[in-house]
Amino acid sequence: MSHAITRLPDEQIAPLIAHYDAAVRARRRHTLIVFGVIAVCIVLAAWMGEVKPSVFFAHADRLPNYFWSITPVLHWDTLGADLSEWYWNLDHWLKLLVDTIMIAYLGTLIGAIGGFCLCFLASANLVKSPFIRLAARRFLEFCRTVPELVFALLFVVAFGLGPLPGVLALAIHTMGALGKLFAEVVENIDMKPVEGATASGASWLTTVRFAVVPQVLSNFASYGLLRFEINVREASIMGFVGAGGIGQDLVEAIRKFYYSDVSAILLLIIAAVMIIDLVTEQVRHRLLGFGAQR
Amino acid sequence: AQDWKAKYPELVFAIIPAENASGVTERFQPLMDYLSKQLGTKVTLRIANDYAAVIEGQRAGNIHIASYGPSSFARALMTGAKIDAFAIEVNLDGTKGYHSVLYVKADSPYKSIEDLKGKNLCLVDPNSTSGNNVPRFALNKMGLKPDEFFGKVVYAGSHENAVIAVQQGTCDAAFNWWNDEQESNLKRMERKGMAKYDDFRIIYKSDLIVNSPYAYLSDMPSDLKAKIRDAFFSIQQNDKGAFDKIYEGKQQPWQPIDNEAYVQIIELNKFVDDLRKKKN
Amino acid sequence: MSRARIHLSGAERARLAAAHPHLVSPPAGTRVRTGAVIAVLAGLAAFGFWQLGFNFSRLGSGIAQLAHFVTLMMPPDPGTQLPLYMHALGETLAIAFLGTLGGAVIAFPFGFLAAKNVIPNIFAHFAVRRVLDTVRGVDQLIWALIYVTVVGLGPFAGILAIATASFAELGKLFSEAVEALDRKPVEGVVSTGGSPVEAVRFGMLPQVLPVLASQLLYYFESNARQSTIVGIVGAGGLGLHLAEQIRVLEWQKVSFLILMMLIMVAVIDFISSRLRFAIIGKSRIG
Amino acid sequence: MLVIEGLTRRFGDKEAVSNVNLAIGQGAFVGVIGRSGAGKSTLLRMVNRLQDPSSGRISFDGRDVTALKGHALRQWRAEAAMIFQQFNLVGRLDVLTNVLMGRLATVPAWRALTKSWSADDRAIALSALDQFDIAPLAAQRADSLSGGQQQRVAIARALAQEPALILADEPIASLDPRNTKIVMDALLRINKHFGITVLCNLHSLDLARTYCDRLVGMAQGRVVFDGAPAALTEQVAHDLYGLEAGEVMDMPARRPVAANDGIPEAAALA
Amino acid sequence: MLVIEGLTRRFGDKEAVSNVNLAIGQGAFVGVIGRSGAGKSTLLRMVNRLQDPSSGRISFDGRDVTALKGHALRQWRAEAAMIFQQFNLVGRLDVLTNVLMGRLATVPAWRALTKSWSADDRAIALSALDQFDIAPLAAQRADSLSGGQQQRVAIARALAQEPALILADEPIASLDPRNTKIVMDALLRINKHFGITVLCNLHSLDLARTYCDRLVGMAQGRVVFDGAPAALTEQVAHDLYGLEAGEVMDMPARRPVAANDGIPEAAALA
Ligand SMILES: Nc1ncnc2c1ncn2[C@@H]1O[C@H](COP(=O)(O)OP(=O)(O)OP(=O)(O)O)[C@@H](O)[C@H]1O
Ligand SMILES: Nc1ncnc2c1ncn2[C@@H]1O[C@H](COP(=O)(O)OP(=O)(O)OP(=O)(O)O)[C@@H](O)[C@H]1O
Ligand SMILES: [Mg+2]
Ligand SMILES: [Mg+2]
Repeated sequence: MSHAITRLPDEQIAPLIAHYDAAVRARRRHTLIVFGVIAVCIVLAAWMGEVKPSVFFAHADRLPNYFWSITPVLHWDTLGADLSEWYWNLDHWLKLLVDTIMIAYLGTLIGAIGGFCLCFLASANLVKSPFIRLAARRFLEFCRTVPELVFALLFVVAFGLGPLPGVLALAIHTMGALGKLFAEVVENIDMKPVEGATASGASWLTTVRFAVVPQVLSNFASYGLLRFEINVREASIMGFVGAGGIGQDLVEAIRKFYYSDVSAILLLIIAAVMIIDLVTEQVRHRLLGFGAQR
Repeated sequence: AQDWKAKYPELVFAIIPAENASGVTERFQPLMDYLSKQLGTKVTLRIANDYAAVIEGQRAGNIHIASYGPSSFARALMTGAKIDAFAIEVNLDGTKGYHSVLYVKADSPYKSIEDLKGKNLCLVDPNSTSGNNVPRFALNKMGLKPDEFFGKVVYAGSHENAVIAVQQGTCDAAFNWWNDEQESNLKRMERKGMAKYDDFRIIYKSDLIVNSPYAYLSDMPSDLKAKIRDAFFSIQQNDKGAFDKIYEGKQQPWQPIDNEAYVQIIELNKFVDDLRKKKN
Repeated sequence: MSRARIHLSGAERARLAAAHPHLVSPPAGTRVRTGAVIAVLAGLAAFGFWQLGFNFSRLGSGIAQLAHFVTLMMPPDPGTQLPLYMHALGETLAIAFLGTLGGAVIAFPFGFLAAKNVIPNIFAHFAVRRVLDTVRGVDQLIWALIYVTVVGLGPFAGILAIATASFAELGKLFSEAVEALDRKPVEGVVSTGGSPVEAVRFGMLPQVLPVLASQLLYYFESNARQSTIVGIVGAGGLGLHLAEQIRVLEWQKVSFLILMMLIMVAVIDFISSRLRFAIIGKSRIG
Repeated sequence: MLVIEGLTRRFGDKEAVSNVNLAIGQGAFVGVIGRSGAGKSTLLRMVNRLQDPSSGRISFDGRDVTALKGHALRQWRAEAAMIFQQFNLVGRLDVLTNVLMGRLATVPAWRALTKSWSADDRAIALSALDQFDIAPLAAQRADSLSGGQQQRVAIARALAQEPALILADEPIASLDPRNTKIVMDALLRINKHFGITVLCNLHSLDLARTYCDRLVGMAQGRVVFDGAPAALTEQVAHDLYGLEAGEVMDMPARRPVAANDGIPEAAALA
Repeated sequence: MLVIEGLTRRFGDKEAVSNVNLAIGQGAFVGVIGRSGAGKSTLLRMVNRLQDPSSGRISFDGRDVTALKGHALRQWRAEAAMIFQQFNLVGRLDVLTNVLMGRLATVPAWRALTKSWSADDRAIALSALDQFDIAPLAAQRADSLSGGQQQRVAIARALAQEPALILADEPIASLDPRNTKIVMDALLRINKHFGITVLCNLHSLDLARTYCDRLVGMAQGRVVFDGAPAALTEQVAHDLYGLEAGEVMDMPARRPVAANDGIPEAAALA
């Protein structure tokens, strides 16, 4: 009993295959066109961007050089002394690291609250009025398009030096970026609960509160956490407005070629990124109910 | 003897836009065309926003000629880049440098640095020659420890920010760059409607800081280097337009220079480097 | 007219209260938890304000200053530099495009390698994630410097630096998308005798592709906006001009450049939402 | 008394519901039957005002429902409780909160937004759950329940609205036979106990015959049958469904006679 | 001949399946019944080796299935085709490709990964679809089909595996009554026509009685009943489900006697 299927005679198969192939061919043509366009874009961009792979491969051996040069020499027998020499400024750097994280935290928090409030107004499935929706969308777009640099500069002039302009600039950018992502999440929700709430007489606000927020909260949190990590790194470029943070010291070390400082600070930042990644991964998995999924 | 042409089919000329420069591409392109013609090799202009990139590029031999700020050139020498300064910018009055000045508000009572004890001081950023290194060096010479003498020492982030900080009262005094009565950061801010020149008063002016040099790789063939120098110093005769385009008539022709002239700046950098580990 | 009024007698109330005490009287548990989370978030914020030495007194007077600044920006005007800016725009787009694409191509396999449901081995998972963390943790300026030593100044170095940065971020995002996949189709493929590679190819790939595509498009947009790395290593993208014009206080040019970026992003946004829709396709359910 | 006059709804060119006239008395259990696409859901959704009519009028106890707006509309929706095929619960909220959502129209906004329900509302929600034997599940997440339990939660939510009318849109289509019985019994109980009108879309003729006092048959947006279940002959069913009557009836009660009969394609095979 | 000896599977402390012994002859249609959580799914998944047994042995025609690995394991999975409650199709792939998944175990990897299926494989897949009247849908995306159609695609995929054994895990639980009939008839047809053994988890006793030759009842991981459908008395059903027998049976044929009987809580309500 080897066969579980009675094969149709070829005459009968042929038209079925033909029909299938015709349908697939249309789709494939579509795909080919897309790939064709992408290929053309690549060629154009490579020309514009002066891409020379041969140069890259000819000198690829220089890739690790920088890392070699910043690696300090540690001797086993004087390890303690060498380490404390390497991390001579640890207290200060740790304080800067905390500053950086706080700047990122405040920026993320304020931005996320703003994005949270605006994203519902920007969602096509919740707001019928195209005017409100477009206004919200354009505003979010504006917030994330104008570079942080510009905002930071304006705020420095307005609010004076210190971390405030940095935090505000980060917050505005975060609001724009998160607002867009949040709105996309909201547009992908299951509308059945929304209908359920509406049908029982809930107002717009309560519908959002009960039928939408519970559905999106975990996604929002995971986007927010991701943004936090990005902002921790971004907060470093806020240094130029006097916002301080570890990034400023790192850039100074790079520019003044204090090699051992570069590696010391770099390791601190990498450690911070790893810790944040580990923590956010845990939180995300808990939110996704990853453990429960079997 | 021109076998270097095979080895250098293209020369890269790197520029870091100075603090007060705009339209760098437009202004330097004629110079590239001129050099290409004079050297018979294509000279490509690259503008980098960070001199660390230029220094690394020169160390790797990817950048053949570069213009530097004085401090960053000194830094390049200190990190072992094999480069030689060969030309220096000259001001209209024939001097070859600029100054770091200390501004206070015109209506404030401060007359000298001593009056500023316990007040807030704005520096520019830790990398700025006129906005940080020279001031610290000078204060040190006066026997003052900035972090003890002043109430607070703040990095403003840019020369403009430093001026604004004084205007707003965040700082009582700020260091800034200053060429002469005609050209300084404050003058430029006045032209843009951001500050009034007469609102401020200078209470200290530093020694001359040597102007920016042009430097090339030491390992290049000597006849190539000679050709480059020739091209630079004969530009006034061969292509005055190209030169004027760069400085808009605010500078005299380049003059020869060598690394010797920057020893003092290297000293300055070393002084600042030493400060760092003592500071905390 | 009758409505289904639910009148509860005292006895009935008492019975319910006795049977479900934790429900009739407000449940403290979740409320306390929510309250605690909010308190912690707010407390951290307060600590942040204190740690950073915030000065709120300026907030009010600053707004007026801000308005003055905005007037300096009006109207947007490129001066004589429009052609230059257009060229910069093209360069920015080219760099962002290749950088994002290059990063995504490398990130693609990592997305699977770093996903727990593809490589269940904890050590492998841990190692791959930490590699991505490290690459993300190394400052962009450093990547830029490294590529300058390899390929010299120019847009190519910018592309490589952007590709590296995008690789690490997209790798993380991809892996999270893969972890959030629906397990059922994968099981369907395995149950027919498909190999693990085939399970990934047929069970996972079609599911993640739309998600990856939308993240890719978002990164393209974001890379086009942030051309800091590009400026550092000597490609004259829009960001470089912007920084320059800010430095020389040409506010009208600044606002013109911002306007250009706004339009660029709006166009990218429009095209990418079209593309995303085409990739996701119209699925009729129910 | 629910009165529907000349009710029509167009989607583009298509009339999903055309010129429906119905008068439904207090306390009736009315089944709406018909093929897929006949317009059953659209009819019910218009009564709750989830969809607006293109023309026509709905009135309830003399009040014009079609003209309502804002607060009054929300009050009406609370009165006309809707039960959906897919339950339309919020899966991530607990069962009690889902039921409490039935009270939203009567609760001040600040209370709702902060979830500080009054003790009264809680007691009502809990007693609604208790009536369907699922009060012990009150603290669980709604999506952790089985289909039948979820639908009972949805009915409890409807009950918490203290409705004057229940609109049930194929409430048992996603349920297995056992849960079907539980849910239909629950609806019947509400109908009899409170004397509340129930308007219920059903796919299954057998069920409609079992539970309803009156059947309304729809085809292509029109009402083509309106009468007691007994009046629904095989012939009418045939017209309604345009199919062999046997096909619309539910599962066969016995095993297909001979296996081979079950394979009409057998001839085409090998 | 499928032989299961002492099969046990533990999750943590819990024995989902404990010491199950069964011998199932060629061509049987066996229904596995039992409450939710009884271990039905786990049993079937172990046979396909989607889950590994904690102890015990499964053998098929003398071959030890429990010991298989790598290529041989994949071959076995192809032989023991699985049909899932949620269909487990790849929604974004077209129907034909989904059916071709059934050929993966016999197709060289490069062919599969590049989707260059041989003409033979395509013909087989199309024939399988054609048997369930859905060959014209071959080019559509799987997630654009209705539930009943999707389950038929899943069965076609199983057939394309040319299996010796079909394992169906509640194949009709997400389907409406009409599609239920279509799908169960399809399984029956395969069973009778090709003589392929079918092992099918079912919730509904009526269905199990209608279609199966033999029923296996499970409770708390153990087999508590094994015999012909006729031997399944009300009493056994009671034991199996731990409930009133009436409750596990399907829909009542007639209307509940008196509505008030359905409202035991009536007294408690005002
Ligand atoms: N929002 C809508 N937009 C366009 N057409 C719609 C919409 N809602 C319903 N229709 C169409 O109106 C007709 C009636 O739909 P309706 O859902 O009321 O039918 P139904 O009797 O409930 O069918 P089913 O048994 O499938 O639920 C159908 O042809 C449907 O395609
Ligand atoms: N991967 C797993 N991890 C932990 N426990 C599991 C796992 N799979 C099954 N179980 C547990 O094993 C028991 C048997 O589950 P199984 O899914 O086999 O039951 P079932 O008879 O198929 O029930 P249902 O009718 O609900 O599908 C249940 O208590 C279940 O919670
Ligand atoms: Mg409907
Ligand atoms: Mg199961």
